[in-house]
Amino acid sequence: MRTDPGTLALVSLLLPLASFFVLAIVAPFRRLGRPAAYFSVLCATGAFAAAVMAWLAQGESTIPTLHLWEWLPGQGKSLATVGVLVDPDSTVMLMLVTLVALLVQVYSLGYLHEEPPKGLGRYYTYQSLFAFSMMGLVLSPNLLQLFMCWELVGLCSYLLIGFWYPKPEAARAAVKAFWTTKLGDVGFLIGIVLLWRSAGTFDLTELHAMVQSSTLPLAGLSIITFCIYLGAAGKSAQFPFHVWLPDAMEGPTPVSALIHAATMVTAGVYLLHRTSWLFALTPDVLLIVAWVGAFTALLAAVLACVQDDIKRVLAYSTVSQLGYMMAAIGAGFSAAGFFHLLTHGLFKALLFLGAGAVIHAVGTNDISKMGGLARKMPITAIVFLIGTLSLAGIPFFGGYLSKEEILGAMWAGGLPGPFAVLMLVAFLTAFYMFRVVFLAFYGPSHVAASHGELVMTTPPDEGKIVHDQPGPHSSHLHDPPASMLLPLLTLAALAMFVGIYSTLIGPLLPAEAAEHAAPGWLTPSAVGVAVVGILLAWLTYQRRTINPESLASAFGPIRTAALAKFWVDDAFIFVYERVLLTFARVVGWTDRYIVDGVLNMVSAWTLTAGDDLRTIQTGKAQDYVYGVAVGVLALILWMKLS
Amino acid sequence: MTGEAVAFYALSAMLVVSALAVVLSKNLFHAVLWLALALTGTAGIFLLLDAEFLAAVQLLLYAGGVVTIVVFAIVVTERLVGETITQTNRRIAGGALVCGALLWLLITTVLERPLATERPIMPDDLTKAIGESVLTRFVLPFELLAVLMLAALLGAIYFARPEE
Amino acid sequence: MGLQPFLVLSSALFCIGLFGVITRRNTIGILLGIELMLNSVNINLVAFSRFNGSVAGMVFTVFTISITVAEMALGLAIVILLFRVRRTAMADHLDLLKG
Amino acid sequence: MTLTMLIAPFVVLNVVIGMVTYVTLLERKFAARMQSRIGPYRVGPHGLLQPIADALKLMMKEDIVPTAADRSIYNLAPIVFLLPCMLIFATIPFAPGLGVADLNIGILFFLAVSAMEIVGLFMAGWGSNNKYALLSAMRAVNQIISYDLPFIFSALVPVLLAGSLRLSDIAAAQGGGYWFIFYPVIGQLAFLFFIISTLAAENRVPFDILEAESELVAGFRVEYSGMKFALIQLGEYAHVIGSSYLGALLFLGAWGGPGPEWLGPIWFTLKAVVLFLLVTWVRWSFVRIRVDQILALSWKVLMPATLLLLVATGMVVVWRIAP
Repeated sequence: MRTDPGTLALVSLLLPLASFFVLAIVAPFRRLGRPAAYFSVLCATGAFAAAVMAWLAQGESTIPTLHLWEWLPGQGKSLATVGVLVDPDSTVMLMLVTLVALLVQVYSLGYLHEEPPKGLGRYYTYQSLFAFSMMGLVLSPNLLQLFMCWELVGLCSYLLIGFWYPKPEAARAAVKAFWTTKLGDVGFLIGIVLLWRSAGTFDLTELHAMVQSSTLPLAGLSIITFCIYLGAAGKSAQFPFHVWLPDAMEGPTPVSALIHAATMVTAGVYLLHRTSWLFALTPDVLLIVAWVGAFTALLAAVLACVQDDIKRVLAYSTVSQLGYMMAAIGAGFSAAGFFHLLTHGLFKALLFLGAGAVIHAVGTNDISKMGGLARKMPITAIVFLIGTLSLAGIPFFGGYLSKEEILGAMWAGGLPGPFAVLMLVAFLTAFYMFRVVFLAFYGPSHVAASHGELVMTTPPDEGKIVHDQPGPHSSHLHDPPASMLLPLLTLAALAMFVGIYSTLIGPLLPAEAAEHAAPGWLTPSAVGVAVVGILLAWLTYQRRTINPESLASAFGPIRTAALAKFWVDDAFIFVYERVLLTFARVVGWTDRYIVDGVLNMVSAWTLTAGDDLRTIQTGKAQDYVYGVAVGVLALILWMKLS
Repeated sequence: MTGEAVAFYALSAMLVVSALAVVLSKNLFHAVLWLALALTGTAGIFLLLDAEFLAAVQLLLYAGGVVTIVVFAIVVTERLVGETITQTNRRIAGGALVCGALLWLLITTVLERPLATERPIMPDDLTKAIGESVLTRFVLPFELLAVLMLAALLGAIYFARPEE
Repeated sequence: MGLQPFLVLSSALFCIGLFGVITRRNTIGILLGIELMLNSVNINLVAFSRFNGSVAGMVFTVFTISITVAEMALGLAIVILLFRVRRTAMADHLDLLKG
Repeated sequence: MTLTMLIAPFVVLNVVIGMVTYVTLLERKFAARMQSRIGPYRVGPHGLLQPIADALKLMMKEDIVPTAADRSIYNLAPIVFLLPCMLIFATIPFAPGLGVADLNIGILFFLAVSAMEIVGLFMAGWGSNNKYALLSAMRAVNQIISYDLPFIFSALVPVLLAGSLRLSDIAAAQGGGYWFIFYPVIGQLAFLFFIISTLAAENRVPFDILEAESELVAGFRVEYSGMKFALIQLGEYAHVIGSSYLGALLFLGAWGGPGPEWLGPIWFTLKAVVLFLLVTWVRWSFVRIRVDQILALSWKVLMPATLLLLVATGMVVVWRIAP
């Protein structure tokens, strides 16, 4: 069918909005819980179908479709518009978003089955709002709408991280995520406004045209792009803003899969990809992007090696992969980063959902309290393994080609430093992921022994679920119900399909065709590095030929530092407590005693003067008229004499 | 002197005298009657200015309406007080000084300006012209006037309603 | 007859009305003074309108007259109300707005 | 200033005063017939000299001024009252081109001047310093204000139909026998409302509460005697006759009628007298109604009705012109 892709995208965009409004406004329906969830899932299905159709309708065409409505009328031309911009990139991204959103919503039906109806309704309301905001971000034709949706997804992230708000950690993590990303958003806003000042428009298409015709003033552009990059860094958890993402794992696991792995955190990458022609004008900023990306990737990978919490490992791996994408963009090959974004979205969602299934069954996040799960939960183990292999970049699996592309991009971009770092990260990635696999799914089981004490002493990591469930027991361990399994299998199949297709035939998307020629030794060495990592993990955690303790002591200082998260959080706390609070005290003192003092003095004078002057006010209208008459007289006299 | 000038000066004299009587008369009722005379004289001035319609409106609304309302007010308040309201002035010297100075300034200003002496030709039927511009160019103020009248009506009813 | 005599007449009426507003002790007397002032304004409007050859001034005179009637009705209602509440029509006694 | 401009008012004034005197006789005769009496019969043939005898009697009576009266106002009141009642005749054309001043705002002038009558009336009531007189004047003011609007609105219906405020234009628009009273529905309703509000504006029965003998003795003119009383009477009757002329002009085709053109004024006067007799008939047939009923009739019935009628007339006029 040859329907206009713009209309289809619009339908896709508005369905979750409709769902949100229905659930938000019709409170009794929302409080029913399950029916509300089914309604939301229905809308998400529709949105996904519309997104697929939009993608098909867009097809090979690279001509963007625009649907614009005037929002803020200005002089001559409208100041701001809202609408949708549909082109190959946004349709693919839209498809990813709607797909993961749909799968996560289906998955949550099983994952949150213990949730009371009221909470479930609230959860799906947030989910719908998030889907709408994310799609609005993806489709937005101008930076203003993009920023609004950007803030909306931030809000949804806050709401969903803090979904179990009675839990203090969750509430804290929500606030932390909100403030940390907000820090970057301020930069983003400044960047948009500065850009508007120099270019006079928010519209991406117009900006692109200006860049192509070289009419965009270059002066100060570096500051603008850097500011925009700040926003992207906040959202995409780049160093030093990465601290919020691991903490955000306090939210329900499906939320982590959707928001903090597949979609929202990649918004920064998406933004830079969208505006890559703008960044291309400022190579210095690109260099920063690349180095920060590579450094973030390394830092997060090291951190991931020492984590025992399965979700935190995944979170750090997300940060690390985001660093990959950013580095690719920094090297000037944003398409490679975008490609990795797509594949990563698939297999990272898969990993999170798989982890969620494990947590759901075992009742803890701690991998040292798992083990031997492969026999009890074979399907989960297989899909998790598929995800892990994808992440490690093994051929025939999802992340293989995209990772190669990024490494190739680094090389072709003439950045040997980051390239080396990323190679190291590839090794580390394979190592820490397989550490999780071997500890959790193979080896001796620690589940039965630990479960009683677990329930008694440790606070439940996943809120109500553990409370309400009878303590997980090894005999109860089994693969998750169909509603959770179906998304897992779908994602696994997709990851496999992408991997096989890209390994045998080449890039999936025509737009991602290799823009650079990678040297021949790249592929073998990258895969080799990953395999070495896997082997090391196997030897250490499966065969125990290498003692984990001795491995740890070999990297003693680094391990200590990593356990302390490299003191980044402490640095934030230090800045907050010492610098900000001290400054605030100084300002407070000045305000209280100097500013207020002057004001008090002035107000005291005013009061006295008012007391003295009020006797003039007789309250008699005639006296006032008399005064006015005298005033008019004086005025006329003055006019006559001057 | 033309007949028009004679009429004008006669009317002016009447107007000034009656206006002075309005502000100086000791008896409030007499002041109101003098005001009626002044308003009627103003209608005459309007006639001299070829504004027959305005003259008629002036008589109808002012001399009829305003005087009636004022008379009402006097009677109503007088009954409440139970004695004739005498009306005195205060601050006469100051008031006279200010008003006199203002008058002198105004008159000198008017006299030293070159002002029109010829009347331009206007449409034959001024009533029609007024009516047409009220419903075209000034239709918005006209509508607002209707709203104002309604508000004034409601306000007057509210204020003057019997005490509960 | 030019415009000047009309303006002089209206200035005189205006000042007399102002005098009344300033000096009268009785609230109704003040209202009468206001009437005089408005009346002089009307003369001004009509005179200017006639000597400028534009009908706008006359239209505004119609408006003024109507508004004056409304204002008068309201003003008298207030006077009557004041009378009921404060038992006086003397403007000197009405100083609730005193500072 | 031509001589005719001076002569015409003089002639009209005298004719009107003469007419008014004889109209009193007509009323007395008519009332007597309604009550199966003969009426004035002694002075002159069939009592035809009775009005003159009345006038002479009033002129010779002693002029009494109450001690407590506000003398200047008391003395001025009859004149102030009579003046507008006479002025209303200034704008009535008795035949094409035969009138004092055929103003282009004729009807408005008529309405404005007749509204000024209240001032004289109130002066009389106040100046007498008599409780009855003051009460009567208050009632009169009350009633006249209330009926001014229906009066104006109903008079505006012929104005709208004719498309002019000039009385001669309104009369001319009814040439050839198309009187506005024959205008379907609108004409009859407007005429009915006009008659009712005229009755009220003239303070005639059934709206004569201001001189209700049983309550207020003789109303606002209770203290007047002699010539001043005569002037007030003259004014009242002049007002009635003037209104009758206006009604005849607005609704009954003014001077239109069969016969040569010089018969026009006669026809006009005849129609006015018929209207006057209609009013007189009402006076001697109906009972007086209460104050609140009078006010309710005006504000609750006549006001909305005339307003609606005016709107309907406007629609008819627009519709008539549009196709």
